[in-house]
Amino acid sequence: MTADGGPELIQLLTPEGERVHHPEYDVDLTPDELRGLYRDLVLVRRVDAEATALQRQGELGLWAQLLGQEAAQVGSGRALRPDDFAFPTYREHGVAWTRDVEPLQLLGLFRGVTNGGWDPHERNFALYTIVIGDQCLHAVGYAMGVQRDGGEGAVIAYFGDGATSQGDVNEAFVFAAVYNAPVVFFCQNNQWAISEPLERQTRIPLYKRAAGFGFPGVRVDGNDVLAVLAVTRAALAAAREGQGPTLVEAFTYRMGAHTTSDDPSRYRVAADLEAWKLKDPIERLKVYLARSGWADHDYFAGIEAEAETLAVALREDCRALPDPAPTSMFDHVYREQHALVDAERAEFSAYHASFAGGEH
Amino acid sequence: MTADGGPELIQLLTPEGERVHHPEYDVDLTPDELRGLYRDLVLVRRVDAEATALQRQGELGLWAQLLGQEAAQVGSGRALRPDDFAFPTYREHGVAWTRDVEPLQLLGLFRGVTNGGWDPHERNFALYTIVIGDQCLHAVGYAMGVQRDGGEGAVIAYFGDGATSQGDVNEAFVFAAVYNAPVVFFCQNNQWAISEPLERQTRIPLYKRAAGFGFPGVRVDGNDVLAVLAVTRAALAAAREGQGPTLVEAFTYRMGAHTTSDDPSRYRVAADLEAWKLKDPIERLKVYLARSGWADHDYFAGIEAEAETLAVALREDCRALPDPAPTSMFDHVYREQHALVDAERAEFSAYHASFAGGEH
Amino acid sequence: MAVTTMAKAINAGLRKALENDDKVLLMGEDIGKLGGVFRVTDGLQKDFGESRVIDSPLAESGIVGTAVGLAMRGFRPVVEIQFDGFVFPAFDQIVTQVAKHNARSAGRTPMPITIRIPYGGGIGAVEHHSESPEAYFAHTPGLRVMSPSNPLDAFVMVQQAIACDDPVVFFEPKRRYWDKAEVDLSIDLASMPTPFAARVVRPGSSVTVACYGPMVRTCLEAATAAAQDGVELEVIDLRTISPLDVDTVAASVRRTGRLVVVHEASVFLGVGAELAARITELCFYALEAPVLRVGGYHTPYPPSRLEEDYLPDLDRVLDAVDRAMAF
Amino acid sequence: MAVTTMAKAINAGLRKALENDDKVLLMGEDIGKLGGVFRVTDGLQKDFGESRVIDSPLAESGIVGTAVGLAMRGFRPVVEIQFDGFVFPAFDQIVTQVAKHNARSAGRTPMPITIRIPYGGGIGAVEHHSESPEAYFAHTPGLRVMSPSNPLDAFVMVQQAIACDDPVVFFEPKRRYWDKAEVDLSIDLASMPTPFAARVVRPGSSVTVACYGPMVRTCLEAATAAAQDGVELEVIDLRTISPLDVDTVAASVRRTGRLVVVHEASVFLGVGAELAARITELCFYALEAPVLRVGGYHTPYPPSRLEEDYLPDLDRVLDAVDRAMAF
Ligand SMILES: Cc1ncc(C[n+]2csc(CCOP(=O)(O)OP(=O)(O)O)c2C)c(N)n1
Ligand SMILES: Cc1ncc(C[n+]2csc(CCOP(=O)(O)OP(=O)(O)O)c2C)c(N)n1
Ligand SMILES: [Mg+2]
Ligand SMILES: [Mg+2]
Repeated sequence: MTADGGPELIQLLTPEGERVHHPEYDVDLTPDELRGLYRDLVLVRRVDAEATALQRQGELGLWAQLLGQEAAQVGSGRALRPDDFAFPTYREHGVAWTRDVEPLQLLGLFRGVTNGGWDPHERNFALYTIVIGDQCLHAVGYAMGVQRDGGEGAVIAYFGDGATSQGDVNEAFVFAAVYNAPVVFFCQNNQWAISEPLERQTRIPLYKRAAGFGFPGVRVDGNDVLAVLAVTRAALAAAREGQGPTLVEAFTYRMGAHTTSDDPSRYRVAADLEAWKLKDPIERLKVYLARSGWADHDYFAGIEAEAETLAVALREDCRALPDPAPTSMFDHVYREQHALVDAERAEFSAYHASFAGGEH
Repeated sequence: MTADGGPELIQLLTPEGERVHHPEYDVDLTPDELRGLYRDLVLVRRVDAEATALQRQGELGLWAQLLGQEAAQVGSGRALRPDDFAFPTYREHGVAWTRDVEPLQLLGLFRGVTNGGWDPHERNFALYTIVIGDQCLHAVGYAMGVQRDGGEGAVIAYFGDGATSQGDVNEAFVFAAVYNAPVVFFCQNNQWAISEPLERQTRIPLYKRAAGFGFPGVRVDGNDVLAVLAVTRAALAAAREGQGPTLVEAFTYRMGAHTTSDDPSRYRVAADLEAWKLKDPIERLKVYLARSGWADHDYFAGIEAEAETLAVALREDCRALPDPAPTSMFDHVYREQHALVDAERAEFSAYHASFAGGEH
Repeated sequence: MAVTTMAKAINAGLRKALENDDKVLLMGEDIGKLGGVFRVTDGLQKDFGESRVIDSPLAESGIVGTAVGLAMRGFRPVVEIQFDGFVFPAFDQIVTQVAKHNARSAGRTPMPITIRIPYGGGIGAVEHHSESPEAYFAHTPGLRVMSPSNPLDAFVMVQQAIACDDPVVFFEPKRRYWDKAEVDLSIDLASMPTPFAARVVRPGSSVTVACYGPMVRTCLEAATAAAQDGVELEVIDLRTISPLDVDTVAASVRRTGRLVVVHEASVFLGVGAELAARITELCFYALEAPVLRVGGYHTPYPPSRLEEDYLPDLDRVLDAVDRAMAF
Repeated sequence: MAVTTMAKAINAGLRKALENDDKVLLMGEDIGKLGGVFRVTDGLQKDFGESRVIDSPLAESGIVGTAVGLAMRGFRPVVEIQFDGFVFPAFDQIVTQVAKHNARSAGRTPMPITIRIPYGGGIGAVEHHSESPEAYFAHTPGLRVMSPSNPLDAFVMVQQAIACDDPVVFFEPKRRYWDKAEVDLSIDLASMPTPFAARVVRPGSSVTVACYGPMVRTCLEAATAAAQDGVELEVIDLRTISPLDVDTVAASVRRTGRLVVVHEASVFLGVGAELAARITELCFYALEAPVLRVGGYHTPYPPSRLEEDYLPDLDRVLDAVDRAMAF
């Protein structure tokens, strides 16, 4: 498989920051909107870097970095309308940003103070899903619900290249095709599933999987925020118009480790990373903005400063995140009365009270 | 989806018994071989009819008829070499026949005297698999084993149109493609999964699924034993030669009920059945043999007589099938000593001895 | 008041649920035109349409996984797993998502999903069609597990399961689908007892026998037989396995001093193990014999010609009763 | 004799198995170059090649399902499930095929498959990385379930599991991967005791404490603490959960009259339930208190900041011991 994504790769902004055109896809953005995307990319990368640092400092148990995937996430996230609904994996911090989920809310799960962190309905952004592939079926089911209650929105399911091997993801393709569900399958092909290269999951480009199920698949340059925006917008529009599912393969690269517990030096060569650095999603937009005269040094400096402020606040807020009350683990196991859980909660409280009472 | 299989349908013998030619696929069979196939088809259909009758008479708890799928099964089964290995569903009685599995051995499972019935290694024919799709992964694993121990054979996995929706079947496609395993995925698309028409499983022809995983898929007239033989031979040869998996969609029709407990009148119209009767797999070969002067009335009568003898013997042998010894249920749970099973077997025997002893 | 089979009673319960709440959806394999392989959904697609009574692709994980998404969108999916042995492809979605989502979301995304599973043996079926996997689900926090034993309970409990805001795995004793009883279809749900309480279905003073689903009838028959020998069995229909109503059982055991637990599932780590452990803890001084268990053996479900040897029956229940009395 | 961690001991055991039987294969996610997320397979692909140490696609059902086919072809697959919470997509293949195939084929197609699963909590991980699903597998006839508690047992038992002609679900207590002990890598397997027998790891007369895997160390620490108050705990490492060596536990309980069972898994229908039921039946007159159980609560595994509150620890074990003594 071609490392450069091959001729089928949809691109609107080259790695060199050159605006190119594509017969099928285009976006017409104002300088303001372009600066907005640039701001998103920079702030999201900064949040990611800060979270990584917080993990190193022991404030988080783990962090899954998005480094390198900012354009795939911001571009697709910004293509969403308010009433669209997104189903993320555990790495969609950039999409969360576009759904106005507070960066701090993303940290709770990784700090170990919650298994969730935000209200999915408030942001139309489901909780992170750690078990690979499960959320793709949830997205299709949600989309089937939209078909039934006359909703306007479309649904987008995020998953990785490794996830495409899971039965659930392929069943999601089957259900979406059969019911013509308004869902976009957004696969971030970052070339790796922890230590396994793409070749361990497929021998042909992933976007072609869709044809086998009877719906369109496209491969977009995942480091080109404009192309991702254009392609995802089109796919969402098609879903809303009753044309059913589309698979979008965002061809990108995991610049960092799989998570903060991972050590990529054991399984991949530095050269690849270097090659991909030249395709950095932020750099190319910066060059384009500068060349076009839509942003100058002061503007860029301003964004850097904003990012720094954001990071500082995040760091402090994270440190201030309180541990949950021990008895909270019993709180939402069931919504209705459950004798066993009630009894265990009571025992638990009595047992801990006994320490307070100095009995032990 | 076109009811006639569409232009992509590979055919060598028309429903009218006319021998036609195909640019890619052909078979060159002697009259003897052609008569052999005819005999297979007739005997297999007769065995199936007898088993259905035995169920009606209460000798079997259930029977899954193959009526209408004889050519798909005999054609693919006769394409196998001795050292090839086949993984069936619960309906592959015709394939079993080509692997020299005694018809009687097929009845045990449906009579409830065993959950298996034959030695998979003796016949290179795995046990029937009832849980939809599971066997496709077994086939791929077996093929991975062949790759590792330098075996010569290829592997064939049988499954239905409904099974293509199962995660396991799609995972089998992934593993087979990634490891380039010597396996043929043989899907008998008989248009129905119990009461659900093909449209509930896919919106495009099933053979196209393969392209999504990066290997070839072909659609063959499943009622044309010559075409099925030719196509399956080619796919098996490709597998043996290291070209990896192929998906063969045998386009056919379930002429009978799903099983003897099913009532198709609740969900499908008689007209379809009538239309498919005109494409009967046996009739077309009979016409071809007769027209070509390779078989006459006496020959056909001889086969009918042989079929009748086979059926009579099967009926008697079935009635004579003994129930297993009650304690046999403890025999093969584990191969090595297991305290709990030993204790339960002892209790069981003591308990039943107590009745013999008239204690109760 | 009409005499109906359990299968028809569940059908009527599903119909009421579909009528009373337009967020209720049915999904499964062959539940539409065919009405399910046991006809439990007979006529429902015709009356409520294909968008509410949905024939699904042949994929159990897909059925349950899409039900999770439908629940997130505000629906109340009732999914049918065609047979007990076919629930396992959906196991991940059930234990990882259905069971945990309410807790994970701190109550923001409830999972009011009902998973209907015809279960148990005794119908002479082929492999995978006679299993009793209830313990797997009862061991899973976040799920509720119910199993009715008679047509009236089936009619009421299936509606209660659907109305419950927690996910319920609803085990239907398939061998009892054809059992008949009077069922008042106009009954007011609110007037019915909670499904989470066990019920003493036959009072007795000698030995307590706890059971559920298909074994209730078997144990009642055993009680009738025992009565002839002057042994009075108190038969308790647990009705729900999670939560397990231990108090009702304990109250009985405090009087009888003896308990026998009966189910079709393998004894090892079956529901009887949990009941034995809890009752022994609650009634330690009242017990005159250890809690005895009657159930399936530690073997796969055998070929149907042997199922009568595998399944608990009247004699095996009485044998355990004798052993309990002999202590 | 070398001091090794449990992780390295298992690695050495796998290496020996690969050396001694060329039918042994390893398959799983990231077990190749990476050596697994816990480095348990470190260096094995380099030394035995990609065709024997196989990085698989990301699909657990695929991993186990292909292992079934490999076993049919005469191989002895050892598959790794990356974490406890990720075994469920493979549940159907495990309970429907791996567990039943030998019986279905009347012994003609053995399933000598080992399924390695790092399990349990205590490492501050995110959701799905700290679960204890052993009871699901122990309830399944046809499977054997083991869990070593120390480096030497891990080294020996993983080889015994692979050599076993029955399928074994091998639960590795991940929080103990870094525990160190002397392990004689040249030890002769034949000279080692069967893995299916429990072991008294500390003799005592007051209360019997049965445990396995990660809880053995916890219980031994509790025993040390109890000894200071003159309470002598007899700690039994069950080592294998199916089959369960009840005789060793019963022999102990006949002396102590009291039993506490400890595991991380939820108590409800956990292994403790089965042990309590059996021991009560075997030692009814010897028991001076009901069997008490210490384990996880009936909740999903909580966020890691709460795991110390969820997991059994020295104090909870001692509390149960006190309660048992108070009877
Ligand atoms: C069912 C399941 N199996 C294994 C894992 C462990 N795991 C976590 S992330 C990961 C790799 C995922 O790769 P990919 O889908 O490409 O997503 P990426 O991490 O690259 O974004 C694995 C194997 C899991 N979370 N769930
Ligand atoms: C996992 C699973 N789910 C459901 C069933 C029940 N069932 C048995 S056959 C069948 C339909 C299979 O259709 P198809 O794959 O087309 O094969 P066919 O019966 O038409 O040959 C179903 C749903 C099953 N056996 N296994
Ligand atoms: Mg990836
Ligand atoms: Mg079919």
